[in-house]
Order: sequence, then structure tokens, then C-alpha cells
Amino acid sequence: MLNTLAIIILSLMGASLIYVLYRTIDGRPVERRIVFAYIGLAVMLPLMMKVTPPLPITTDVQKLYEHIVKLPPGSKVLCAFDFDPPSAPELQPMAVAFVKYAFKHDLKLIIMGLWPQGPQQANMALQEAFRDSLVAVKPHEEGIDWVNLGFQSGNEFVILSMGDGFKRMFPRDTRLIPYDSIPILKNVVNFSNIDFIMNFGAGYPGTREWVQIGVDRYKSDLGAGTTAVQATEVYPYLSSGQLVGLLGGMSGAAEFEKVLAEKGKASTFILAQMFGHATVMAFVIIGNVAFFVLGRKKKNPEGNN
Amino acid sequence: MRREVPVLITSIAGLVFAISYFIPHTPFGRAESIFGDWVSIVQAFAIWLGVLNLLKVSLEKIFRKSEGWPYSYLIIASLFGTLIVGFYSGFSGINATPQYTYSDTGTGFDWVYQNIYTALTSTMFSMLAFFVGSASYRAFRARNIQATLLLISGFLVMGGRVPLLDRISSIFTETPIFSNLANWIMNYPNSAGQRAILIGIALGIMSSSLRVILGIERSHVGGGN
Amino acid sequence: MFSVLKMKKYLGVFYLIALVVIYSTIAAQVPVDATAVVHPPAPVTGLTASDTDSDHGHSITVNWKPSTDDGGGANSVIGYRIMRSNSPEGPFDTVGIVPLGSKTFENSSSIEAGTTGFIPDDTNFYFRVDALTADPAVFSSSEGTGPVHSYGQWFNKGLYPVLWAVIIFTVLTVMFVSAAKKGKELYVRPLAGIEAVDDAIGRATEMGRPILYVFGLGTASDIATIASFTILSRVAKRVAEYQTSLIVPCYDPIVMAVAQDVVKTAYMDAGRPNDYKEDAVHFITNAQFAYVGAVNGIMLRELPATNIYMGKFFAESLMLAETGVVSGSIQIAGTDEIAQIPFFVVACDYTLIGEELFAASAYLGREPLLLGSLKAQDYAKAAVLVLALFGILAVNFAGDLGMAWLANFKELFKVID
Amino acid sequence: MELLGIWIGAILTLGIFSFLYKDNPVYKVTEAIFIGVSAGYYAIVYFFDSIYKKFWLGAVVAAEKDLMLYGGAVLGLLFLSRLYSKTSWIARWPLAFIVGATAGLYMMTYFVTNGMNQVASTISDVAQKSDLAGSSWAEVLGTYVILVGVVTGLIYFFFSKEHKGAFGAAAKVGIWFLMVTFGASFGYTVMSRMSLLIGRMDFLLGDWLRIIN
Repeated sequence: MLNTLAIIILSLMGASLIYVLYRTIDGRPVERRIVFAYIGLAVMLPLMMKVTPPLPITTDVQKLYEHIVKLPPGSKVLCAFDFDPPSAPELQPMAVAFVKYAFKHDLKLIIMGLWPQGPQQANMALQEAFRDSLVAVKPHEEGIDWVNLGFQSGNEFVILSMGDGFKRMFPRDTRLIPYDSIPILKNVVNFSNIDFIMNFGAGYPGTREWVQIGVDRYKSDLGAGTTAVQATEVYPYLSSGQLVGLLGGMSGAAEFEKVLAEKGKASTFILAQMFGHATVMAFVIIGNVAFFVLGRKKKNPEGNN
Repeated sequence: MRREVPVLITSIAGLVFAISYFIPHTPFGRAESIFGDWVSIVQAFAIWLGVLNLLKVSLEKIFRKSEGWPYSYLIIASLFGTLIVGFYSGFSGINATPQYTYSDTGTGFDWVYQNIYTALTSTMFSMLAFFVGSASYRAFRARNIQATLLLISGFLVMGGRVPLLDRISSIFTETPIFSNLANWIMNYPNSAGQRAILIGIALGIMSSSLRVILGIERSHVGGGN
Repeated sequence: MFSVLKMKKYLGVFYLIALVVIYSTIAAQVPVDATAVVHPPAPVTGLTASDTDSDHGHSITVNWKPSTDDGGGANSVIGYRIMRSNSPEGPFDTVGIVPLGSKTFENSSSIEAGTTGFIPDDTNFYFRVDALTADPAVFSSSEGTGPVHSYGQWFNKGLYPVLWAVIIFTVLTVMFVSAAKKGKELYVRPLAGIEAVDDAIGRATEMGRPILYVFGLGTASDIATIASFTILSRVAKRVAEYQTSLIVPCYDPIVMAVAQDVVKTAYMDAGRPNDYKEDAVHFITNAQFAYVGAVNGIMLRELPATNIYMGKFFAESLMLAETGVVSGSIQIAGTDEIAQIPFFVVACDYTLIGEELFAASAYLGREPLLLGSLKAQDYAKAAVLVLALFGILAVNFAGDLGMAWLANFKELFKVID
Repeated sequence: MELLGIWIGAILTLGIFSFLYKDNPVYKVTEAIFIGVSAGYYAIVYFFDSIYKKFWLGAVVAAEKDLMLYGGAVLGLLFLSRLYSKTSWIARWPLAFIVGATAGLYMMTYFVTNGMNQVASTISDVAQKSDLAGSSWAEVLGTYVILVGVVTGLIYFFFSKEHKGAFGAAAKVGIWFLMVTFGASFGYTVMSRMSLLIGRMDFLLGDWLRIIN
């Protein structure tokens, strides 16, 4: 019911764009609020449609996956949650998928955050993971299978000092249990005892800082999930091998869920993402068609860019 | 005194971190970790400075009855509201057995975070989606070669990174042409451009850091050179 | 008769014995059938321990060849336990457990004496590695190794290239800065964006419309904002000469204060101190969207002929640029926020990209510090280009030229910390 | 309590979205709450995780006290002198410390990670992937694209020579590469923005109105 309704409205919207094009060429552009309405609906309606479009797995995601599956059971994974609620739609699904995978394959998670909101997002991800039936089959104990070290101020300096000893920056976990009396952290002194670092980064401090210090200075293996905005900036680290793999934005998250065979939110969001992009592209085209039909404004000189 | 001391502090701090990169041996390795601790603590106080400053500014606004002053009451109220909930959650957690932290799931502070903070921040930024839309309709023009190139590659990435253009191409072929293309653009031309920028930035940061450490650059201590 | 009775009695005894025998044999069978015995796996071989190189000490690296039953053979190994002791005889205690497949373990500690697991430097230790199986009781220990002690190194090997590069760069910077201070003419190429400013101001005069100058959300300590001040002073000077009007709405009070005396001085330099109006540069608010709203309002009311955006911009960039297009102004932008540059490029007529912004302010301000370091950076870039191209040739043709050593040229850049 | 939370969240969300229609008091109210709450949030987190957990527990109540931490606390307190214009100059000391430390760290990290390692991989890529053996034509092409892009891009950011002749041509190619790069980040930024909105829509339709689940 909702599904069909959504489809009908969306197709009507598509058709009406032609009228918008006509008006724009006619020199009577529609006002912003109309455009806002288009964007809003284009994102809202697909959420009502239970469709997951086919998604090819990109090499960046594949690389990360191949590295993760190589981690033997019992490996210690440092999981850095460096993002806040605004970036959650992109990064939370990645985090959830990763945590679920880790628990199912008995990877030990050491969670921390360079962003104040990180550890709280981690808590949410853990709650979500525990709801998974396959994770629930065997109990996962805090302090043995995972620990949340919380947040520490100092941005990249936190990573730097962790090179001397994690305890230095995280003397206690979020339950205020002293570092030395947490079983999972027994014999974990610094990066040399960590098998893999997974970073979910939304900006500064984030993936770049982990590459600069965690990888280039302390020689750890780093995988990253970043917001789309960040992704473009960290791609060079991917081709130079400073990152083992990269999940970029919502589609990265969806691919990650697919490759890990975890049904998650990102897969359900990707359709809305498609329509959102389509709308923006349509408006760019309309705007530019009008721009050329009406002829370049006289006042506009040959810019240098 | 007001100039020299800060400049000296800057140089010392800078040198410690620069040198300890090459010389791990004590005292540098050790000094580095101690300074690292300090940075962490100082930044925490800096945040508090910011908060107190906000309080100060809002109060001034109210006393001066300057434009939009009634909202300042609201700012102060919500600030204190959050602080009270936070401190309550925190200290009751510290005194409880077993201890829990201010941000654990189920605490009042976490409730504020989940329902108020999250809603506000996420929505604030999600508005940008609308603005991108209207800007793409009214402002983003292929006004010259560069802008045209930008828009084209933007299009390929936008349409290729989600199965949008592939939907169209799938009529003719099974292989996800556009997804591969977008992926290629990201991995090669994009990486190339980013690398050029990165290298530029690296040198830029290096020279500015150098000026700061050598004490030639003093704008941060509130003085020309 | 009585013998029969006897017989019965012995029979009972016989049964008894028989039962005992049967039960005992069954009992003997039980453990054998119930649990499969875990045979101790092959121990690890080639165990070595040495001080971890290029560090501050307090760390020993242990290497070994995995057990033959790790991933192969009896496939019984589930991991390795690294044991340490102060004497060859032991007692050994666990310092780490690593998953199967591992070949190395770094036993390091904090440099703070007294912290748990602290490894004092120059103290002898002995190591042993146990190959563990599913049964905690069944494992096989390797030969012990040692004595080994940790110590700090005075220089981090593999960083020589970095060191040289840093030294050269430092010398260059200091050289050029002092040269510029001495007033040596250092050439900086003209930038289209800056050239355009003058025409834009001229045009504003013809149309009798104001110039809008926006700093963005940067604070007075951001390099981008500092660069922007230099550009503003140039703009203000021209504006004063052409007797056009200038609007500078500010987001940050301190930026506003600085901007005010920048503009004031510019008017004085132009010889028109009386034309300067206090309210040309004014504070709006430091809430992002409120600020954008206000500036957009100004654009639509005053219809400035030219909008100049120079400094640090965030999400507001496209909102400003969009309104600018709608109000039909020429737009010139410059920022070092990579994520915002695209929006400026497609919405503005000219955009200064990243470093260009700094170059522009050096070009206009002729400020020795900026000029000097800009030069140093240029030379560094040139060096990078030359070395990179040479490196590629070297790596590709070293073999053909019979100069194998050239093939390692790229190692010059590879930083192995 | 949870339901109440969701309703409050929804009301605040709509309050902010009301800005899309036009700037209005409702938006201003939510904005004010936004400023207050986020300030309070940061204050709490930094207080408990840094000042309490790291400094207080580490230097004041711990068994073996790390007295060095007091140095940080003193520097930090100096920051607060900013609040009074007369003493504000003292705040330059901690500021100077932070600026210096950052400069010292950045000088190395940026130079190594963004400088040397990037150049190194540009070189070695060409060395490794430049023959069709073992890598697809797309990779081979890509490798050379990276090489050309990096070189011309750097040339564009070279300010000591006017863009004329062959040099100018190279610079032009450079700016084209930069534009493709910016195009990519344009596309990705749009992608991010859409995701944020999707997140909110999911909250409104799913958690609040329960239309989708």
C-alpha cells in the first residue's frame, strides 16, 4: 500500500520536473522551498519502499573485508569511534556490522574514542549487536570480549601517548575499572600488542591522524570507515597502502553489510540515497540547461576556473 | 615578559615533539609522554573556558538587552540543565557499586544525549541536504572548462557510487560500468589530485610549524614580529 | 552330597571373580573410548629474542618459527604463550598470548618505572614460547633463549632521509625569510583571482553598488583569516580610491576588531580617512546559520556588485555563494577548506584554491615572512618533482643500466620508523 | 520515558526544519537550546573523562601519584584567566604550549605521512604496476594518471614562475586534475549530506511515526 503510493508520488515528481525545466528556461525559476520539497520527498518516500537495489562490491571494501577475515579468533582489535550523531547515519551501520562480525568470530574489541560522542555511539552499536540472534548464542562479557575505554581529550596526542602505553591515556574504562584489572587488557601495553585497528572517522581527529601516528609511526594495520566527505581526502592513503581498506559513506556501509552478510540499516537506506542523488543531479541539469539556453549572463567574464 | 615567555614555551614544546621523533631515547621519549598528558588536560580546560565564555557572553547580552537577548536565557537554562543532569549522572555513578560512568546507557545524561543532543545536532546538519539541492538548481553552473570538468566528475561519482547510472546501463550490459568508473576516478585521478594537495599542505604546515618553533611567527602570542 | 553344596559355594566365588574381571575390564575401556588424548604439539623452533630497535628501550622483540602443528600437521595449535623469566631456570611467567599463525611478539612496557609489567633497561631476561592446544593442560614449551636486555637507541634508524630533508628545508626557509626581510625582491606569479578584484571594484563603482567582503567562520588565529586580512587591506584601499562603499559582516568579534583597523589604515593610506565609516565592518553573530541568514539578507537588500569570500568556510559556503548568484554579483572566493572549494568553484567566477590564498596574500602584502616561506616551499616542491621523476627512471631502468643499487632509490622516501 | 524522549526529539527536529520555510522564533528557540545543550554536553564529557578520570584519579587520589599531571592542570587553569580582560594575557602561556606542541608534532607527521610516503608510493606504484603483467589495463593507466596528476598538480601550486609555455600547459593539466578531484569530493559531499537527511527522515518516519520499521 505505502509502497505503491510512494512509487506513484515519486513518478509524479519525476514528471513534474519537466515543468520545472520549462519554467526555468522560461526565466521563471521555481523558488527554493519547492526545491526543498523535492529533496525532502525524494529522500522520504523511498524509505517506505522495501527495496534493496543490487550493489557491486568496490575494491576498497573488498580489500578491507579480505584483511578482516584473515584475523584469527582471539585477535585484539582496537576500535576507534571518532564520530558524532550527525555522521551516525553513515558510520553507525558500519560500526554495527563490524561489531557483530567481531563477536561472531571471537575478535576481542578494545573500544575508544577521540571524539566525546564516540564511546556513546559505541554503546549503541554494542546494544544493537547483542540484539542479533547469532551474537546472542554465546554470552559476550564486558572486560573479556570487549571493553569500552571511553573518550580522552588531546586529539592526535592521545594516539601519540598510547604509543608509550594505552594506560597512559585510559587509566580506567568507562566503568571506572582500573586498566590493569581488566582481563582483555592483560598483556596489552601499546600498539605492539594490537592485531588490527578499525577506525570510524568523521573528520578531525580521525582517519588521517590514525594514519599519521598509528600506522606511519607505530606500524599498525589500519582499516577505516569514513563519512563520504572524509573519504576523498583519505583515498591517497589507500593507494599508498597506509590503509588496508576503506568504507566510504553510506554506499561503503551498504557494501560492507553485504560483504559481511549482515542485514543492516545502510542497505535499506541506499534506495533513498539513490533518489536523493538523482534529484540533485536533475536540478543541476535543469539549472545548466537553462543557463546555456538563456546564454551566459553578460556580466559573467571568463573565470579562471 | 608578556611576549618572550610564551615564545619560549612554544619553542620548547615544539622542539620536544620534533626532536623526540628522531631521538626516542630518554629524556626526549619521556618528555614527549609527559607533554602529551599535559596537552590532553589543557585541552579539557580550554573546553571549559569556551563554556564559561558562552555563559559570560549570554549574560552580557541579557544585561545589555542587545538584539535577541531573550534567547540567551534559553541558552543559559539548557546549558545548566545539561550540566546538572550530567553531574548528577556522573557522581551518582562514581558513588554507586559497581561504579558506572556518566554516559552509560540508562543514565539521565545518556537520555539527554540520545534524545535531545542527537536530534538537535543531526537535524542542524541534515538541513544541508536541502541547501545542496537548491544551490545545485540555482548556482552550480558549468561556467567554464574547470567548472564543467568538476561537474562531470561529480556526476559520475554521484551516479556511480550508488547503483543509479548502472540501472540505466544495465539495459545494455551486466557489468556495472559506472560503478567501476566512479571507483576508478576515486582511486586514480582523485588520488592524484589529493596527493598533489597533500604534498602541498605537508610543506605548508612544515614551514608554518618551523616559523612557530623558531619564534619568527608570533601571531598566536598576540603580537606581530 | 555335601560336595555339591561346596560346588555351589565355589561357583558363587567364581561368579564374583568373573563379575569383578568383566567390570574392571569395562571400566578400563571407558576412559579410552570417552576422550581422545591430545598429543602435545610440535614446539616452536628458531626462538630468538632481541632489543626492539629504534625505540626508547623497555621493549624486547621475540621471534620464532611457528609449530608444525599450526595450521598444518595435527593442526592442534590454537595459539602461543610467551613466557619470561629473570633466570634461565625460571620461574617463567606469561607476558603475552598471541593467536595462531603469529611469528613475533613485542614485549614492551611503559617507560614509567613502577607501572605493571615494567621492563627495566639493561636487565637480563630469558624467554620461552609455549605452543598451546585446546586443552590448557597440554602444551609444549620451546627451548629457552637469552639472556637479552632492552636499551634505548639514540637515533631512530631509517629516519635519516627525513632528518636531511628537515634540515635542508629549515635552512631554505630561514634563508629566504631573512632575504625577504632585507627587502630582496622575491617574484610571486600574479593570480587571476586577485587580478579580477580590481576590475570587480571598478565595475562596482560604475554600477554604484557596494562590495561585500566575507571572512567566513575563521578565528583571528587561522592562517586563512590572517591571509584574508592582507587581501582585505588591498580591497579597502582600492575601494577608498574609487570611492565605492564596502560591507564587511563579521562572525567573530576579534576578527571584526582587527578588520576594522585594517580597513581604517587602508583608507588612510588611500588619503581618504574621512570616507571611512565605523559601521562598514560590523559584528553579526557567532551562530553559523544565523550568520548566513543575515549575510544573505544583506546580499538581497544591498545587491552588492561583487562578493568576496576569503578565509575559512564550512557548510555555509554554498548557501552564501548561491544567494550571491541569485543577486547577480560577481563572486571571488578563496579558502583552504578543501571540502568547500568545489562549491565555490561551481558557484563563483574566481576561486583561490588552498595555497593560492596564502600566495595571494604574500603577493599583495609583500610580507617577508609569508614571501620567504612561500619561496622555500616552492623550492621544496621543485626538489620533490625532480627527485620523484629521477626516482621513477631509476626504479624502472636500474636493471637495464646494470645499476641495481639505483632500484632502491625510492627507499630514500619510504620512511621505516 | 523512552516515548517522551522520542517525542521531544521529533519536536526539536521539526523546530529546526522550520527554518527551511523561513527564519522564525521556533527555529531561534531550538537553536538556542542547541547551543546550550551542546556546550553543556562537552563540558560534562571533558570534565569526567579528562579532568576527573585522568587528572584527579591519576594525580590526587591514586596510590602512586603521577605528580607530572599537575603541570598540565596548572597550565589549564591559566587558560581561565581569559575570562577577565586584565589578566587575559596569561592565557597566552597555555595557548603557546598547545601551539608549540602541535607545531612540533605536525611538522614531522605531516611531512612524513603526507609528504615523503606519498612521493614514495607514487614512485613505487609506477615501478610495480606499470607493466600489464599481473595488473589490469585500468590499473596501469591509473598508475600513469596518478603520476601525471601529482606532477602537474604540484606544478600548478608552483608560484615562483609565471604560467607560460610548456610550464603553463602543465599547470593547466594540473588544474584539470584538481577539478576532477574536487568533482569527486563534490559528489561525495552531496552523498554525505543526503545520508544525514536520510538519518533524520528514518527517525521521524520510523521511531516517531512508526510508519516504517
